[in-house]
Amino acid sequence: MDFQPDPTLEAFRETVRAFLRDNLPDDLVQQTIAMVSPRDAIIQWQRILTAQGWGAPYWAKEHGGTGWTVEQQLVFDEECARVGAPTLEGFAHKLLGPVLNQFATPEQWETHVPLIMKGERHWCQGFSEPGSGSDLASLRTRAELRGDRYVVNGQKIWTSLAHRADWIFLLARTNADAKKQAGISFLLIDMKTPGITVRPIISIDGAHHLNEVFFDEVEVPAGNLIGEEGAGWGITKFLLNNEHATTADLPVLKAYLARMKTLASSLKIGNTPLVERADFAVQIARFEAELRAVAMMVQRSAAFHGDQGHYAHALGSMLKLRATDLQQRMTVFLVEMLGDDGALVAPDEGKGLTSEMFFRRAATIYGGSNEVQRGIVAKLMFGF
Amino acid sequence: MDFQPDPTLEAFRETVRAFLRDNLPDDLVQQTIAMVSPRDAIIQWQRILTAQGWGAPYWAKEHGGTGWTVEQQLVFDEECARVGAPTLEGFAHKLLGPVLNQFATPEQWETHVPLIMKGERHWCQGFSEPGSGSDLASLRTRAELRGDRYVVNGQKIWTSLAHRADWIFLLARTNADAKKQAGISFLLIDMKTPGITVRPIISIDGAHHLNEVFFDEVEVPAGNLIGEEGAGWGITKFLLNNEHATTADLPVLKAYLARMKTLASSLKIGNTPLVERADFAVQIARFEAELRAVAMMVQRSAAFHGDQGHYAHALGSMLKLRATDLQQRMTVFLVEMLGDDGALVAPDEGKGLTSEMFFRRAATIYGGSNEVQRGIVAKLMFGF
Amino acid sequence: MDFTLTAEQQMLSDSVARFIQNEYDFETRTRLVAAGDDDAANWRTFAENGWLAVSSPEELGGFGGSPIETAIISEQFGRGLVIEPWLGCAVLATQLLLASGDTAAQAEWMPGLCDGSRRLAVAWSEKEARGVPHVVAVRADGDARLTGRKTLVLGGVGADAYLVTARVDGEIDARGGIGLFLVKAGAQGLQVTPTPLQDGSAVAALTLDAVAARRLAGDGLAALEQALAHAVCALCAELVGGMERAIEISADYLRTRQQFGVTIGSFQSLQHRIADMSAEMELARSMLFAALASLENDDPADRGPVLSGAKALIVSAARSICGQAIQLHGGIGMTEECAIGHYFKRAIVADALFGGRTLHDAICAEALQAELTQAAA
Amino acid sequence: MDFTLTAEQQMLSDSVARFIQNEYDFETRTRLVAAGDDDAANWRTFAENGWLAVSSPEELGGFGGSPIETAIISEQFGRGLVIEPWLGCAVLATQLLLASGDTAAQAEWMPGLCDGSRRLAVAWSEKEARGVPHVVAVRADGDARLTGRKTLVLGGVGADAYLVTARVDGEIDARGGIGLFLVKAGAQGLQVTPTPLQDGSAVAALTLDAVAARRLAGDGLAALEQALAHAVCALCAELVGGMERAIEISADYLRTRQQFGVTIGSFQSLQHRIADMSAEMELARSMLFAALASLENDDPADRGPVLSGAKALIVSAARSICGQAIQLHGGIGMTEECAIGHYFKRAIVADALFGGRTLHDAICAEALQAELTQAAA
Repeated sequence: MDFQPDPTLEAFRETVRAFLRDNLPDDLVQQTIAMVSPRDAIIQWQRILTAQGWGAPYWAKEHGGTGWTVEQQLVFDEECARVGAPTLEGFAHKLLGPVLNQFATPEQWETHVPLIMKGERHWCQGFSEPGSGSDLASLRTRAELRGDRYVVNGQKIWTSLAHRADWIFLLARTNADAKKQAGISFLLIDMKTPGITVRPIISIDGAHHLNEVFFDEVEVPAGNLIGEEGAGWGITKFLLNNEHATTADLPVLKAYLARMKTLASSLKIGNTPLVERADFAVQIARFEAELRAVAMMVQRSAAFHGDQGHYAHALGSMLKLRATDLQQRMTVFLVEMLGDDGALVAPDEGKGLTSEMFFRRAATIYGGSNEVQRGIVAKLMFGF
Repeated sequence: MDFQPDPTLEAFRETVRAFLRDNLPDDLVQQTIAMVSPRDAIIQWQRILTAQGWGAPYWAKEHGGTGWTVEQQLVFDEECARVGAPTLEGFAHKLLGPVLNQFATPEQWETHVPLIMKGERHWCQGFSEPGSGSDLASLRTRAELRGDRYVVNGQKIWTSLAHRADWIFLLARTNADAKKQAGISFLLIDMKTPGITVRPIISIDGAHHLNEVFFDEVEVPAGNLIGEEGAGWGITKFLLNNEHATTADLPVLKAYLARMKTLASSLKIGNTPLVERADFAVQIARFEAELRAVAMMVQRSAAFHGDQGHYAHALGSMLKLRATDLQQRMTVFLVEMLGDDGALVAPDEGKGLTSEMFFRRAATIYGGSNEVQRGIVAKLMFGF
Repeated sequence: MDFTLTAEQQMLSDSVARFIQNEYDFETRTRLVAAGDDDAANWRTFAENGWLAVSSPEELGGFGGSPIETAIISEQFGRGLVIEPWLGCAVLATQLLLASGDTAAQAEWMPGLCDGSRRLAVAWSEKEARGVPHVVAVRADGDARLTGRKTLVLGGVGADAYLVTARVDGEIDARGGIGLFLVKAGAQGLQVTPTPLQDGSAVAALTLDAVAARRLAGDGLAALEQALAHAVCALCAELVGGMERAIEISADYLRTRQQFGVTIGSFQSLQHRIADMSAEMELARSMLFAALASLENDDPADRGPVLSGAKALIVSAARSICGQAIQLHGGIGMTEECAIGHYFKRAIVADALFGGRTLHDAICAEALQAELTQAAA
Repeated sequence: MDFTLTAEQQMLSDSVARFIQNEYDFETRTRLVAAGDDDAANWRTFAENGWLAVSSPEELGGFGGSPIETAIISEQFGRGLVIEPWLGCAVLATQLLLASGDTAAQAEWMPGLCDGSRRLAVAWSEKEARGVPHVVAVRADGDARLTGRKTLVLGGVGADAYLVTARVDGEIDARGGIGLFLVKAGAQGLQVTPTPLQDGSAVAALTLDAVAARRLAGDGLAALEQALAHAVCALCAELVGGMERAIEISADYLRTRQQFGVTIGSFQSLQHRIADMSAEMELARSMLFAALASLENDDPADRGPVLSGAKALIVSAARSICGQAIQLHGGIGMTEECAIGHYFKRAIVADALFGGRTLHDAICAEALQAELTQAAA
């Protein structure tokens, strides 16, 4: 164990900074903190990254990735967030990508990955269903093999960005007789296939991120099955296990803190900036301290990358518990800092912060609700 | 609904104050905040109260009590606590007394109550057993009727003040065949009866409040049974239902706040009294505000006195949840305020506060643990 | 003290509850919000039922009720998430007019306020006030012409006139030198900009450029503080109603939603959660009673920290409880079409009204410091 | 950064863990506490295993380890609730002697500290210091004679000498004018009063009446701040070990204790509780790592708020977790003979050592204010 700064990592940070300075077009820089960038911006930015050889910053070299260490990936994300670079297409890079790298046939890989690297194929994730939230394994969407095609019927819900996705990866039941988890398979489907209907869900921040997706006799080539029939549950566990360091959203938490500091200097009561009041300063300072701990917890969790052991897995769940709680408390306080503007849909200051705050209520629900995470921790750590 | 101050209540407060001024001997005034007074002080004080006609301040006139309203009782408690009057023998006055008034035969009542009024019979409560904490109904102490006597065998635990009690009221199983709650009876036993052994339990504040009590072939006259055989569970529910406004310990909470204010003025960092620092002042002010809410919740709960309806009962449980949590947070902060002295067994300042703080950890365990209370609230309010 | 509603109070509570149930269900409310304005018909109903006059003195056309009657109505409105400007017009503006002691203005305006034919709104907040009523940058010149900007004017859209605080003297945060002025809607130099709130209601920002105004008699700041005390209690009552309803809705959901083959209400962790939420709500309700008692009984000088403590505790409880209510709903709780999220929105907005939690904590702390300094002296 | 213990670190950790398991079980510890003193044999064991010299430089007889090695030992000691004055003597006093830069004193004392034959203790705290090292009322006159009172001297019972901060100039809370002095045990005018702590360990209060002392070279306050930084990290490591062990003990209890016919570990609300406790503990451990990283890498001027933030967060976590651990045990957790309450006691005492949570929050807030003021300038 040591906590020496890694000079190669600091050098890497400089490389990323220099790259961003030279290659991030001004018109791509976004002002909002955490929201997903517009599709065009994502495509343009993906092309720039790919041209640099950084088209897959989270993957191993053997899969066409940069081969960066997890620490390097965190530095990359942090520096990108700091200057407001567009987001990457996260479903492809962080969720589906690792699945394809691990489970896809060479043909499947060749079909999808190059398009991801060009930024031309955007994805969404079809897991949740109206009756299957925390109890994901109870899902009921069916995929029936008829000849060389699966015919999919059913409904997905809370499908983020389905309305702008080209393809969906989803879980469907291919064997109605098998026990819950055993009959589930992992399929890739072109969203333009006849029989797919996307219906928007407006969330409490007033925006359209979420959707219902209906499948009515949707025909899918059998070659779009990833892994074996019935292997979907194992693939899903692999995928969700990669997710925790991401759900911490560390770069976003850091952006929240930076925003608090800016607001503390610029906003006033009468002539007094908020920061000069001990009551505001102590609250921001506490967030700063807690964030420092969460950041270190992210590093610790990331250092387990690939380890599927109990402790590594539980630590990911614990990180999710603490980081999402912090996200919610920080955004509520940010809105509180805005004063009168915090009540407004279109404030003079702090535009986007209330949306951000409302949206973060979902952080303790998605990616396995925090109640589910507590159950996982109790089971993995203590056998309950 | 109205919140007008009640002039008769304020007049009553003046009466109590005047009485305390004239009748509380200086040598009975105690300095500690909440601890039970020495036995001698209790006896002496009880005699003074009885001489005044205030020997049973919580009971109806028909039972020899003062017939005070619940509001008057709260005023009486508050004024006594404010000047450091000795505690009453709470088991007799608040728990057993109402049971005797409701369920005892005239002979039983005549046997015990006059001695309570003289201060000469002190009680303890034998409910908990080693295997029966939250699951009280699983108790195993047996009372077997042999002729005109019950023979009691078994063990009680967490028996507060058993080492100085004259008698014990306890629950024992009189019918091994009946279902859990149905076979339980309520017995009064003289602690001098052969076969009773009291063994001290030292609690984490280093003090001896608690005991184990062992019963080995203890013979108890059958006339010491309260109510019918098997009626013990109903009596217990009646008794516990009276307990919540007491577990809030409002006078003690008020004493904590007063102590915080004193310490905030007297303790310093360098030359600066703590109260001049916004960081200390805001924490005390928050406690003061929360205490104001709890005090009103006590009044609301007290106003339901006698009502055995769902909401009244649930409100008592909710009060217990909030008041005990506040007791713990206030005492931890009091110790924090002491600085270096907070670490010491025998501090220069704040003697008794650390004991108080350690002792308060039990507040969320006794009287039905807070987990049990949450279950009660969920069941009574929502049918879960 | 008596915690039981009198027969009249019970009738009042029942009649408002009936209105919410029959004429203000969540779908109806959603349509009102989408239309971007409150409903004139509803305001007429409020007036016809006497709700707008409930806590005004009888000699001015009211029913002579106390803040308790206002709280009873507010609590039910909180359960229904009513977006009409009850708080801004019927409570804050009416109480300010009454507190001002300007009998001419009262004679002119009170009948219309009580019968719902006219509305007054209060323009007191500013960007840098953040809940402190004596932080006032808007200036009044010697001819009572006002210049500056006011924010978060509750009920400010469609009001017939505005009660405006303006500085006649002193620095931005001086306690002295503040007057209360009446500005007619449509006055030259007055610009009223509707600014929708997160919770679906509409308030206004006012830009004033040498707007002609009439100064009201009396101490403007003292009158405003008195009116704000009433408004804080009404808002707290509204939030208590909102929390209570959010808990009821969540309990219903726990009873029906199935996961893992059982209703999720059978999970102990969720049972205990909703029990804790209920306990927190009942503590908040107790705090509301303490605030009402203080409003009725205490000197204005003494009740400041009581009301600040109530505002801080009740808004914090509302944010916490309504946030957890979303969590108990899972994904569906995150949607605009589900009622539960809107209770959370109202709790968030409530923090911004009349000063946030941090300010009110600070007011309590300063009062404590003053008390102990005085005791030591 | 590397979170994996090296082979040497693993051996060190294992050897301390073995000592706790074999020679320091809870019953043994209880006997030590009852005897009212720590065990000289244990101190010899610490010395023989090299633990007392682990983070001292090799040229002074140490093993040249970093604060990480100190933290590894502290964590295991925290699991075992060790009452020997490890923190006061082996960490705080040794680091203060090293930081002082007084090579003569180092040459005289380091060998004895490393081989356990002698002990130094640090007398820096005073009634009105409350964790602020530059609040010093004890005075040194021109002949280096010290007068005043020091509190909470960790390892002060049985120490061979004391490192004492005293004021040579200035007001009680002036940053300048503080010297570091060496006072021999038994010196005339020195009164050492053992003062037992809540957690069973024994510290001392020192009363000094014109006690002869030798002033050490160097900036006494800077050296003390450096040593306190080490001590805070060691205390934090100890608390992380304590929390971890308290959670393990609680989990064992949940697995065995029966109520309602089942083990209480089958209740979801308790499962979720212990999961939350674990998450809070792992966050505290992460914070410890951040503190150690800052101690290793940052300028003394920069690490103040990092260490203060760590002290505040980790002590708060320890109080919360160990308090809940008592709750999970029910009545038995309230007894002196059950180990679990003693973890809570240590967490309570830990808040009083080196300044409480409120002070450290304030230090962080002041640093933030300085940072933002500087950025604005």
